[in-house]
Amino acid sequence: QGAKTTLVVAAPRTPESLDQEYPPTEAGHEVRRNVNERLLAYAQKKGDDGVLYEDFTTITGALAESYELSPDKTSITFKLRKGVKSYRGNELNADTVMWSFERGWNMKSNFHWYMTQIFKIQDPKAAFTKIDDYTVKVTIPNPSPLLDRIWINSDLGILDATEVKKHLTSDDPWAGRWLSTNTASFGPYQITKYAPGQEVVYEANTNYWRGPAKLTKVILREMPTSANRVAALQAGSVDVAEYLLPRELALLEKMPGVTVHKVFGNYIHRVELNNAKPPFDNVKVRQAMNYLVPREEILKSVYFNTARFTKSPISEIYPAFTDEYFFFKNDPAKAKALLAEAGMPEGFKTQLAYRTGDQIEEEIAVILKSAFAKAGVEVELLKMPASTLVERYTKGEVPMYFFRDMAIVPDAAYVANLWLNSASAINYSKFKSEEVDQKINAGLTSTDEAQRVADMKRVQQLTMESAPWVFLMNPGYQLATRSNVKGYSWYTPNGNAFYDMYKD
Amino acid sequence: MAHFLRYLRRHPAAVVGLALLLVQIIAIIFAPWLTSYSPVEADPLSSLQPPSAEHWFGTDVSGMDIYARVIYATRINLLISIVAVAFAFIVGVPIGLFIGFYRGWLSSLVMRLFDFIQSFPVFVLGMALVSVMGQEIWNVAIVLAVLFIPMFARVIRAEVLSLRERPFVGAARCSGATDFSIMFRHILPNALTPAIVQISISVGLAILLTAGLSFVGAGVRMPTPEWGLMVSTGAQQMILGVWWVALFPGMAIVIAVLSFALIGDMAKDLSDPTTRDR
Amino acid sequence: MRAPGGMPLLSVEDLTVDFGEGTAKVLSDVSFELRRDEVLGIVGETGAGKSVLARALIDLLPEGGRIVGGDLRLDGASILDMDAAERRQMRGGRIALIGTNAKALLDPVETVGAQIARVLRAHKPCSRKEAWAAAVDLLAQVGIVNPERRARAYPHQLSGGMAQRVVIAMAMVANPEVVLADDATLGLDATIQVQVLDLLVKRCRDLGAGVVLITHDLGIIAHYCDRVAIMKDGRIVELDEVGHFLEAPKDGYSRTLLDAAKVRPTPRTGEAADETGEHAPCLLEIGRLVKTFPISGTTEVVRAIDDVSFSVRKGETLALVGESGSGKTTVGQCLVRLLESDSGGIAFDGTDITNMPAHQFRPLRRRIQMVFQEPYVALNPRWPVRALIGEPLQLDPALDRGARARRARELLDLVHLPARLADSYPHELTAGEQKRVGIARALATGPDFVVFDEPTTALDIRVRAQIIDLVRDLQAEIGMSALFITHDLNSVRSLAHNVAVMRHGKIVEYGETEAIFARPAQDYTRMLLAAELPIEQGAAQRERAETLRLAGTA
Amino acid sequence: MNAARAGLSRFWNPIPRPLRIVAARLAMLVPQMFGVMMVTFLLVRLLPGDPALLLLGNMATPETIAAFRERLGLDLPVWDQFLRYVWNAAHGDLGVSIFTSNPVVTDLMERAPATLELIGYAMILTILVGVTLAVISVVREGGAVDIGSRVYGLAAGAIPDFWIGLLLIYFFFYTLGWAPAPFGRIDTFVSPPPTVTGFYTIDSIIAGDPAAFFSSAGRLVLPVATLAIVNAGALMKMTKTVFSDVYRSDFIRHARASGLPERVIRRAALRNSLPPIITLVGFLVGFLLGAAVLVETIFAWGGLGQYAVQSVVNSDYPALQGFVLVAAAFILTVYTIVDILYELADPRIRV
Ligand SMILES: Nc1ncnc2c1ncn2[C@@H]1O[C@H](COP(=O)(O)OP(=O)(O)OP(=O)(O)O)[C@@H](O)[C@H]1O
Ligand SMILES: Nc1ncnc2c1ncn2[C@@H]1O[C@H](COP(=O)(O)OP(=O)(O)OP(=O)(O)O)[C@@H](O)[C@H]1O
Ligand SMILES: [Mg+2]
Ligand SMILES: [Mg+2]
Repeated sequence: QGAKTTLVVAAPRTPESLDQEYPPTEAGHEVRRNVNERLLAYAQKKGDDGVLYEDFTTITGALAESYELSPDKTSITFKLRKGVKSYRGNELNADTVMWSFERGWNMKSNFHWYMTQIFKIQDPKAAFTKIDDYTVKVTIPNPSPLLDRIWINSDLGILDATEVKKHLTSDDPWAGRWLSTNTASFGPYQITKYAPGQEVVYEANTNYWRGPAKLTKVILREMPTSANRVAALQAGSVDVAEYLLPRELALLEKMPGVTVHKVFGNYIHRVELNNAKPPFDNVKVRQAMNYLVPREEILKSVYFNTARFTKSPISEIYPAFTDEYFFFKNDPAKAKALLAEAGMPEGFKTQLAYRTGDQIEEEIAVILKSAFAKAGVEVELLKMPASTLVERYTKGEVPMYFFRDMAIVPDAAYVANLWLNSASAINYSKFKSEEVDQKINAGLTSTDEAQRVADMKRVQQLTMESAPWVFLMNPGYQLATRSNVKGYSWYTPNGNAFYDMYKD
Repeated sequence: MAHFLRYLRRHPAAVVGLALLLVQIIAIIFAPWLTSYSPVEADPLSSLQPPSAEHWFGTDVSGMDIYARVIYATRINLLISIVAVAFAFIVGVPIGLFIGFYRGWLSSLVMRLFDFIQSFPVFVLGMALVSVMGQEIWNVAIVLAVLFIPMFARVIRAEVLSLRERPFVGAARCSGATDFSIMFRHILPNALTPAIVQISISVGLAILLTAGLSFVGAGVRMPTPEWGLMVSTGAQQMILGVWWVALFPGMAIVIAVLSFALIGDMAKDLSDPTTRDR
Repeated sequence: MRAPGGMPLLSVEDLTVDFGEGTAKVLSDVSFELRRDEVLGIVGETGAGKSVLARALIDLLPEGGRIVGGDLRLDGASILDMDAAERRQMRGGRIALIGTNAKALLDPVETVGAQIARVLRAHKPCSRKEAWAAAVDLLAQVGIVNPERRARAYPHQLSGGMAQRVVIAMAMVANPEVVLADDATLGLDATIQVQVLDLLVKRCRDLGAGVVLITHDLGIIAHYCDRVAIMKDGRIVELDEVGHFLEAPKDGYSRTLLDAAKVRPTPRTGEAADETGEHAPCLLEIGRLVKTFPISGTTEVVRAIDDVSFSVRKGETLALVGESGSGKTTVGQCLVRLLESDSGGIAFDGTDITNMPAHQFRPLRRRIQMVFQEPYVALNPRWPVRALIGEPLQLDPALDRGARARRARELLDLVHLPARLADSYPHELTAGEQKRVGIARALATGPDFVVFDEPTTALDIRVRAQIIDLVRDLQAEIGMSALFITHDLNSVRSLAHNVAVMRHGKIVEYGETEAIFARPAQDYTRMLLAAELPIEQGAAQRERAETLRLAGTA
Repeated sequence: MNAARAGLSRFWNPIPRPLRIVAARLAMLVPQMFGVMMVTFLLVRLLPGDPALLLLGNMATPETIAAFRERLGLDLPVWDQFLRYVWNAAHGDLGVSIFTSNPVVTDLMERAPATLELIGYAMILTILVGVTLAVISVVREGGAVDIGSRVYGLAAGAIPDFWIGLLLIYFFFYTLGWAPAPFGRIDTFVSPPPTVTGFYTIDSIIAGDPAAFFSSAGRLVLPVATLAIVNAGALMKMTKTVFSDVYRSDFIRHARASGLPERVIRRAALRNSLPPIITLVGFLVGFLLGAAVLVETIFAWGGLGQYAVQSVVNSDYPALQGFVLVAAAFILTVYTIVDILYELADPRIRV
């Protein structure tokens, strides 16, 4: 019964919340991608590997049929598509969009962050205007090269305002509570069952503007242990297994009936160092650490060649990326020399923290511990719950910690701004370089593309030289499916877009 | 000594227990001589190798030699368990003795407190406590000790409650024994048998709990050689057919706990003059 | 009623039992016959094999025990040839066993009525209801008042005597042909013991069943049995009619046994008169002592000692007698301050010790000591004899370690214990030896006053006599005062100057030993005295023996 | 004082014994629960890790963090937080899980049946195996079962449940392929039966859905076996001690001497061993709940145990607090029931 139109997915965890204003997580991004339709999208192109990718050079309309940027890039006008209906049959119009903006602004979370931090909007009244029933305009104080791209982000979906408004209460004027466990938007799917920690059921939106999805039902089961997901896929109990370990993927690849899709995406996995405190305030020490990493071995034994060395702080698939400044080899002698220059020929004691339950980090940590020991750097491994880890590195209390992140906007300045700008809240490594800051700030407002690219190359060069992190791997994104599952596609937030998939 | 030898001749199980304990003691003392591998040295290129002449028990995901880790882990596991139990014994026994011997509001209060502690699922409480205090070896030991103190106190108290009504206590008092002497010289030796049995049960339980805590990631940290942690790293592989990573440390746990169970039985019999010649 | 003579009801031929290859024979070549309507007594010291014999008869030897020779015939048919089902039917159905300590023989979580009914239904096909009715009926017959209600009681709600009746009812319910009573009345009060035995023997006689009465008490033999078998070391050394045995035991061992039981030494009043005359100073004075115990779960209390006053002079021995539960032990324990009395006063040698703080009283303990009722439980099982005896010596600060060791050796000598026992633990001693250790402990500090709490109960006839001799000798040697608590009126006569009779916590009669024995003033005292079975055949029994002989069946 | 007691007992004593037992026990439950709440509260509050930071993650500004903390009540003094907690808990509100955004009560209720089904069957199997082995090995002392069970008894107490679970998975899933893949309570392609009891096996029978029944029963086999293998040994050993004491006691010997059939004797002996066995079984339930934490993790069971582990990993205060509280309440309830049964089973106990 409908086995061909039903997809069962084994996921490490169910989304924490269905609200797009909830802090971004991988599971959350997947929901947003499948449920919340946005105004704009990238055009799609098929890669050599048969995977559908986003074409970062071409932005097309989604809910907005078309859009118009002012030449100085200070305003964008969306022409909404007519006749677009939500899962519940409510039609899209300018009011819907305006209410979504209003909610986003007032929730003071993700939407608010983009608008204030990237666009520097101060006054929402002036920024968001309804031109007519199908036209909406956003005006920003300064020019921004990202003015169009941002609207592709999965946290900026347009909500089915008519439906959401039914669930407003006086103490919850923006339906924060209702939307954390329910969905209402114009995307290809709607979540009809949300049992956190157990399962999530997606059902196709028959009114979807691109036509209803081929998979009419997607069941996402939580299976925290990756080996269980492997076993389930192997046994044919699920069609798709997300976030498997490279070792398991290597095993599955050899198995009949299973296909492993591999993408070199935007993840960067590194060990961040606290650049503000000794010993890592010394660039020589930081470089020494980078010389001690046995990258080849980690690539082989942990990543099974599914990853690539991190050769730049910018994701390798993003425009302006360059690997020409990467010069670190596994060279303990050089590392020792650097440590000696830094006045620590005997090495030192330090700590490396990783998240509870993260198998890869634990494996790398064990390898690094041995590797660092070669230059007398004695590392104590600290495993801690994610919350503790975040708290401690936010306060600068851990000297070294694993950090795996991706920036979903494919723009080097945006990425660099997040991680390397000394003003950024998530520059947890406290890296500070006047020149880098200045180049990033210029890149965020300049509209001269060539200059931006040149600036970003310089930023990459400076970063590699000052080694604020221990550069490890770009792990890519992989998905294992039964072989009859086709149509795999990849988007910057990773996760899966079920709309593109089908079964034969 | 004569009792002991005679006892061993009649109870082969006790001999097995002692032999297993001896194996562990050898592992503790001679670990560096028993293997040339380091228990914490990762060798990423030889990860997950099946048992072979080179790696007797195979290697784990980080390429560490499982045999070396199993041997070295004896130190950690036994250390944690014995320290925890010793602490619990030293604290719990006098508490049990006092709350059994003197009955008053303080005794009732202490008992209620123990009731509380014991009405939590031991494992979950342990998990929570270790998370609170941080994953240090000593913290694991302290948490276990805290969990075990009520057990010892209770066992002793139950014995004391019945012993203090026994006529020999009255007889001792008539012979001029003081409260202290009655408690420690008359009652304690008689109450000790169950506490001694409890020691071995507790050491076993401590090994199991430490392993369980590490298994769910609430025990000692990587790459400390600890059996539960090792089983935990092997757990993932087991489903995929890699059996050796979890098998050997698990067997080590079984051997350790078993030896203490057997020795506990022996201690029980030997500590009681009415049974030691049986 | 009586079956015609000829084939014996039960015959035992050369029965030999041991506990596994190479172990000593516990029974060797035991032979006897039991006729219908006959009561056969078996006596012998502890470990003689009496219980093993009884268990062999119902084919229930303790684990490891096995019959290695001889035969058992019930009505001519060999028990050993029966199959399992027949044996089960035979047990309880044809041969019933009544054991010691009835309370322990009853299932604690089942009503007694149901337990009796259960036995009946195991042997006779009948409905649950009929069985219950039969059980209630039988309870009435064994003299239980209000049987319907009692049938619904659980064993713990019954007194020892009542429990014993229930066990008798259980034994009788299937109308067995042979009843084996193994020390069935041990531990019961003398008064109750007589009632129970009367009842048992009467029931059996009514039914014409044969009875084997195993006991330590020659009084019981004399009073109830037709014939008696004397056992020693697994053999029957003598088997004779009771009358003949009492007059002239043939075997040497039988004779010592009978002599020991008959010990009735001359009263002591005369010889001790000079020291204990009216003018001798009072050592201990008890005035209006009261001690209550709360009954748990209720607001009521037991008045274990209810306004008791008496005094003991220097050198005097006062016997405290009375039925079980009358408060004797409680009095003793109040004197040595193991129990705090509720009101009243205790003065020792002129000092009031009633409310003296424990640390002040402690030095006085050298002078007041107690010998405990149960020897084994009053000795710390983890201590060797040497340490046990040495413990009270620590009360004497003048003694150093060496002196204490010397004194401990002397004490062993004093109570006639071999020196090699010094390193033994209590469980390695016999009951008599344990008693001696207890006495040695009490005497260690050379006390002025000793409470002896039932020093002779639960002992063999011979051992009992030895202990009484020991106490007597010691008193003569050391000349202390004593409170002698006992059930055993025999020993009272041989030890005490004065007697106090206790009942329900009160002293109902007090006076010189001879006077009380000769002219008891109270009914209660008379009853106590009557319950003691003298070791001579009662008139009725003698008559019966005569008739039997005339009938030619003996 | 005495008068009060007398007055009390006038009302107390005429109440039928079973009711008295139940009432006395239930009255004790209230202060115990209060104590338990205090301990859970303090314990969990001491956990390190700031959930606000973790949750708001990369994009949080100090103001949003503050607002978030306020919403969770994390900024109040501890004492206030506790009073709020007790008040809310008394009204069935254990807070909202930070990670599932669901009320903790809802989360727990959803997961409880999974765990209860698991430990329920495990308990039944444990009792059956443990008591049967104990009885047989006492009745046929020295027989094959006796010797086998002695070895088992020693080994069982020494085997870590998580390890045995893994071995079972290796043999029955990986090597032999007999068992279903070790995750969840029911095959992903089989839809769970409509909830009546929450026990899939029972619900599927009620719904008349054989596919669901066999799927859920099949998945129960390994985890239940794991728990039973580990725990039956302990129960067996203790039952054996109790039962053999009773079986060799005087009244059983007397029953045999009275010619009662062995069947009746065994039943009487078992009935007499019942009070201590009941206590043991009660302890075992508590123990199983702890063991379930490990076994559920291995079998991805999706019950309370897994929820607990994840709440520790995620510093999910309300969830962890809720779990520990519910677990303690559950165990207290079990102990209470055990005490009641114990007192009912043994007429000697006065109440
Ligand atoms: N289960 C057993 N195993 C080995 N020996 C036993 C066992 N039961 C009894 N005996 C031995 O059999 C002998 C006779 O014991 P039995 O109990 O028949 O004595 P008794 O005459 O009944 O003594 P008492 O008067 O104390 O009841 C004793 O020496 C005892 O050691
Ligand atoms: N600790 C106690 N708690 C409650 N009641 C007690 C306690 N000790 C004794 N009694 C009660 O006090 C009464 C007297 O007991 P005591 O032991 O003094 O009798 P006894 O004359 O020594 O009896 P026996 O001859 O059986 O030794 C009994 O009714 C007994 O039940
Ligand atoms: Mg006997
Ligand atoms: Mg007494």
